[in-house]
Amino acid sequence: MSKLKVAVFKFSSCDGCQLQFLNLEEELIHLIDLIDFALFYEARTYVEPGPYDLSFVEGSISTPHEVELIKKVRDESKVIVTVGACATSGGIQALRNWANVKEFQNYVYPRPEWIEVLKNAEPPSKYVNVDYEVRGCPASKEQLLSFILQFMRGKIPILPISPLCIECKLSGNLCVLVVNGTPCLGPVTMAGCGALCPSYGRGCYGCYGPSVDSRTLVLNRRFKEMELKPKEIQLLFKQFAGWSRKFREVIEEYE
Amino acid sequence: MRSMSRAIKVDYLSRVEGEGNLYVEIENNQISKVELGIFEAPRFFEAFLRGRKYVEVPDITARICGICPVAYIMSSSRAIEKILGIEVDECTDILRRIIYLGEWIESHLLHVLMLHAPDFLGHESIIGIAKENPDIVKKGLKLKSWGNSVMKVIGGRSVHPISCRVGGFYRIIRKEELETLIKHSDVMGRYAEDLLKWVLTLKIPELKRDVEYVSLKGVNEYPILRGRVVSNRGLDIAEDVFEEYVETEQVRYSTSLRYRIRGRSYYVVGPLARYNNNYHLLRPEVREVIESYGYGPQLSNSFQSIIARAAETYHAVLEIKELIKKYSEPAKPYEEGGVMEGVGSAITEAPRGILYHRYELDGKGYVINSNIIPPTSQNLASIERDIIAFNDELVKMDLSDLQRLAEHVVRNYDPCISCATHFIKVINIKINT
Amino acid sequence: MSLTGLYIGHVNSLTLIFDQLKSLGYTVVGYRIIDKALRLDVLKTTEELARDVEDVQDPGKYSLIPGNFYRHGPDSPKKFLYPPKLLLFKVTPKWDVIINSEKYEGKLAFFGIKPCDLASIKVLDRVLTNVDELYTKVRERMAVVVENCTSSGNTCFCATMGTGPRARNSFDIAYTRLGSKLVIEAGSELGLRLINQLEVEPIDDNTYRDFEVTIRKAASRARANFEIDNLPELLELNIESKVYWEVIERCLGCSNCNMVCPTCFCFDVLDIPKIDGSAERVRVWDGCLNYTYAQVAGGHFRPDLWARYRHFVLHKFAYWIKQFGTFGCVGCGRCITWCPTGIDLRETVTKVLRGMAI
Amino acid sequence: MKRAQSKALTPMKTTVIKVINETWNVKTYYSTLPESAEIPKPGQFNMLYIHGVGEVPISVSDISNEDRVIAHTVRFAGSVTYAFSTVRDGDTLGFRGPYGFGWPLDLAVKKDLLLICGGIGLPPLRPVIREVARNRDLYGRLFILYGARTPKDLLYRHEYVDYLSIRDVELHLTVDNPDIDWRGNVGVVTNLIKRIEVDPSNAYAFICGPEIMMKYAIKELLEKGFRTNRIYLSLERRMKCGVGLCGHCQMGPYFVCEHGPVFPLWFISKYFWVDQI
Ligand SMILES: Cc1cc2nc3c(=O)[nH]c(=O)nc-3n(C[C@H](O)[C@H](O)[C@H](O)COP(=O)(O)OP(=O)(O)OC[C@H]3O[C@@H](n4cnc5c(N)ncnc54)[C@H](O)[C@@H]3O)c2cc1C
Ligand code: SF4
Ligand code: SF4
Ligand code: SF4
Repeated sequence: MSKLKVAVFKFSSCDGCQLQFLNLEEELIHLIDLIDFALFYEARTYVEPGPYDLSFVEGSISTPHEVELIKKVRDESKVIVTVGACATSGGIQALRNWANVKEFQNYVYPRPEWIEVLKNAEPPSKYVNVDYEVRGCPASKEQLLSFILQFMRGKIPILPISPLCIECKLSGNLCVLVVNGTPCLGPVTMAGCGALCPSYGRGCYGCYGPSVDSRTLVLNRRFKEMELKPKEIQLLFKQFAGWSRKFREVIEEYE
Repeated sequence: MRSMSRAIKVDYLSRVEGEGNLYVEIENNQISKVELGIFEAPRFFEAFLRGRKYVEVPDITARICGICPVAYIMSSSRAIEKILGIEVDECTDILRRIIYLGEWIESHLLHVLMLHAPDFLGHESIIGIAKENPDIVKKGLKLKSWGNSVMKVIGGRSVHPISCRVGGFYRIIRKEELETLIKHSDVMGRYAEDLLKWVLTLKIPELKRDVEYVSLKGVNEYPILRGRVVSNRGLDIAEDVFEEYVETEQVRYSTSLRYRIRGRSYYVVGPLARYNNNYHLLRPEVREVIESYGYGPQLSNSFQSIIARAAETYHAVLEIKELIKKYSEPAKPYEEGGVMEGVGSAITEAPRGILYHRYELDGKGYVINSNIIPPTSQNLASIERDIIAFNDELVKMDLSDLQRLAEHVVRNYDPCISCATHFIKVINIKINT
Repeated sequence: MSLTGLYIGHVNSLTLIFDQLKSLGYTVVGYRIIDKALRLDVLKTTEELARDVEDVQDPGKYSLIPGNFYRHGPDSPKKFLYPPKLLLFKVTPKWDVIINSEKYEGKLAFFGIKPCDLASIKVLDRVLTNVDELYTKVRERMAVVVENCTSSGNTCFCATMGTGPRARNSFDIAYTRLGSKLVIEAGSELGLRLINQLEVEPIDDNTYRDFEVTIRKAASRARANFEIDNLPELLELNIESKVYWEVIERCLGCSNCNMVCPTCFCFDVLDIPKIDGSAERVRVWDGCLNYTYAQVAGGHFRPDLWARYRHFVLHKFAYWIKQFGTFGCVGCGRCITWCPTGIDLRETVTKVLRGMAI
Repeated sequence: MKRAQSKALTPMKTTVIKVINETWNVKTYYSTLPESAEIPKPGQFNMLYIHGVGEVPISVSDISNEDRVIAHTVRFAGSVTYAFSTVRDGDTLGFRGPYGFGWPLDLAVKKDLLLICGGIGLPPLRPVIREVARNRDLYGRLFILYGARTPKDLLYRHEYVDYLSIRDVELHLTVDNPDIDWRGNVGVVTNLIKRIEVDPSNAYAFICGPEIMMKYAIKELLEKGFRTNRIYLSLERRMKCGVGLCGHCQMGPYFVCEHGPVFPLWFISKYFWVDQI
């Protein structure tokens, strides 16, 4: 069987997600026997031209140049997998989407007129058809590996889509919400990290974005009962996956 | 007649963190133009930090860079702690140093082995080295993975750790959790020593250029979390006044700012600077190896940065082991501090060099203003100057060699473009074609 | 069933029982304080057992305060008998199926668990004995030392479910702490053997009266506003109740209730391909409140949360009887305490019944 | 309700000996039954496992007692079934089963048989057709009503001649969306029930298909005068174990895997009509 031809593309992002491929370390040696990283700027100089069997896309689309590029990536890829919060919901840079871009540009740039950015930072799925998502900020390296291994077996890869609370209990964590009254986004956030934050005694900040059937408005009501201030509730949802539809529903209540 | 002018353009710099390009133009046997272009999209961090609560800042700024998130967490936490009047206790400080050193190991290994070494050996990626010398690659990857475990044990995960916060950590990290790391530390020490020795045998190009090396100055230990800002040309200032001593500069072809010492010139930050300014603070075991290979307290060119990185890696492994022994669980996981308005700034040593953060908070603990000066942007101008210093060799080379060498020079600095571009006053440019 | 009737001894002799269990080779599991809660954990000495605390449980809230009687935390015996994650088997690249056999080792003793916890084991017995290998094996050589509840918590309703606050059977030892006095009885050969090492005497009138009043008082608080007679029929007759719609206005669909329930047994199976070409199958807890629970390729049997919540309630109080001849609920109240929004199962059931205007 | 013993979730091995392309998204896999497995009865199902991919419940779609060869017909519907598209002859599969109760053929002796199937509902009934063909005199008339979405989705097309050669048989096909070559019925399969002339007091109806289709079919049958103990249906739910343990397949108090998948209507009717039960 010929090796899977894999590409790793980067858009507006911190590089953390693609770094996770390199963080596979020991598995990496075996992995490159199974797949061929045909394009991976961070890791190698040589670039094999497309088409690619599997393209991993990190980052959100935030400039006109990136819009063109993602379309090209689509044309060259049989399967596109968006990786990480940036690529699945816009990521941290999508926080600017609520703001007045003009004002942002003036605040940040001495020469705002040179700036060529889109009003919104959006996930690639806004512009092209995306086949799969791997969530998280960053995506977990275990999930990335699992995705590849499942894909290679001819399976439609399955990653968990249920709420984090299930994982939290499976890991034996103490619920920070019930015990400490700490606001936690776990009940509305997609599992996948192993409930890291609660295991370190803090509430989940939602970096995996909404779970399937995520009931953010119910959690919002709960937070109000806990006498959190509107601004605090808003900031909780307005983090790394804030631009996802479900989290937005709460954020916009307070805009 | 053929034109005497030629140019190379590297559209996507590979084996660097982030997206940049390089343009070198040669006219009449003289390099007439070197442009290290950064076309990474601006991400407006300073703009959306306004209005965020101070506790969120470390988590948010961590997302500027997935390769050195701990550096962002530490610089921002320390800057904010200054405003809130928090002094963390010794145990917390030890934990911070351990996780930070873990990041050094992880980041240095990434660069030394995966990004940089291929240049010295004529490979296009680590795969080439793996074929030639599987042993060193195996050891290197084990080390990198150990660095990641150090971060994982303390931080929950290595990219964007979740346990660190302003004032300390979200929960007490148990001594026995750390002790799981000690098990392998002796082996890791040996691997790191082997890696350093291997690096010391690499054929390292000559390059003479007079540069100012800026780093923190350690007092009793090799600097990481704090220290005065010093240079080999007599700079010696407190972190709080750093901004007054540097001036910013813009170029049209880059989305990243550049920095120079006010009234002087460009400078270099990073492992090389740290090494040159603090050699005596490296662990004796490390210095011994270095000296047995004929190197000493001063490394003179940017190609030798790989030595500094390997030396720091070995140092970090030894240091982590000591620190874990010294660690005892603190009484409480973090200091609360009093919320008040004010300005605070801090510098820590990111793997790529000094990382400056300044924040202004209002009375309720929300950010009003901020400024972040990441290491890579401070190095950009020097990278170009290094290439120009190679003028005589470069002009004689054919295009592909020229390109290879020029790229090698860029990679000497382990530029992290994600960091460089996040920040204030970015200019977007059209790339020369 | 009690083999001895009630005896009295001194609370200090609990340590003796504990130590005997250890010396008989049991891995002893009991409640200990970890972080800010009582957790079921393997204990080396009685020192590790939680003491001088009380758990305050309310819908969606849990805390520990100084006190001298406690009930439980988020864990239940299920954690040890039917673990949250269990490797079923591995398949090598060459297709050899390697069954995970290490899982059957050891003798387990629960020490100081409460009558509702014991009741949950009895429920699991019906569901899993001779069906789940691990469970069956561990259960065969398991000991239970149960502590009767002298004070019930705010989310307890064992008295309604008939499972507490006093354990009636299926224990090796049952004891009750009354100040420094220990009221104790044995329910098995092992229990006799354990008591045999203590200094005990038959219970006297006064102590018995004290005991009886204490238990009765605890029972009077551990009640829900419904009775279990005819409960299965009544719930099924009102299967279309709109109360389920109302409840889910507060429900997050997070499955915490399923996870902390000491009898919820549903599981999912994960397939984990390995880089060396082998593969693992791992069993993990799943719950009926979870969206994917009844989802199938190209369809969904319970897409709406009210239907999943209804299934939870009906399974516990109606279907379970038909399936296993017992209720699926033991009245421990964990699902009420550990629900992040504090949904009260007792209230739901009461409301559904009231909706029938009987 | 009685609980079966020993419910090991570890598979036995079986080798695929023949793969037949049925339609664009359905294939049939013939394999030898593992030695220790019982021969499945029509309507029973097995759990098939692909190495590292996952396990799915699949009905047995053909049974040959003599050489212990059985068939499974799989539609590529989701994650695991999709991976079946790459399974070839010679491949090893994991096998557990047979599970559940099959069709009550013993009750149907001397009675007319009405088979109503939609889509991937035909495979579990195919062994019934085979059984009637083999023991023709045991049963009354045989009606096969089968509907698919499009003519391209009709399963076992090459076998219809065989079906028609069975004595006293009626085969009625229908599709939702015809193509230009289609000359048969158009519309849902339940429409066909009206046309069948059968004495409900001397017949059994076996239904298998999407739940919504089964509901309409049942309504037709009841209107025709079928009693609820003469209507049997095969239910489908999410399944992870196949042995009444994982809980997913519950419909009301019934574990579809263990107490079904074939149920007489009267037995489940209390729950069957309840929305999202
Ligand atoms: C008793 C029974 C007999 C069946 N017989 C056949 C048959 O002969 N041919 C055929 O093609 N299909 C049959 N199915 C349906 C088949 O099992 C599903 O299409 C298959 O499980 C889908 O799995 P998936 O991984 O491809 O889908 P996904 O949607 O990716 O499902 C993931 C997992 O959920 C479970 N699951 C999802 N859908 C179903 C479902 N419909 N039924 C049970 N579990 C499900 C499985 O455990 C599956 O592995 C039968 C189902 C049942 C219950
Ligand atoms: S999702 Fe998070 S980790 Fe990944 S690239 Fe974006 S900011 Fe970095
Ligand atoms: S800590 Fe958060 S994720 Fe965990 S159970 Fe509680 S609410 Fe859910
Ligand atoms: S617990 Fe939440 S915020 Fe923390 S790592 Fe997991 S998904 Fe991200």
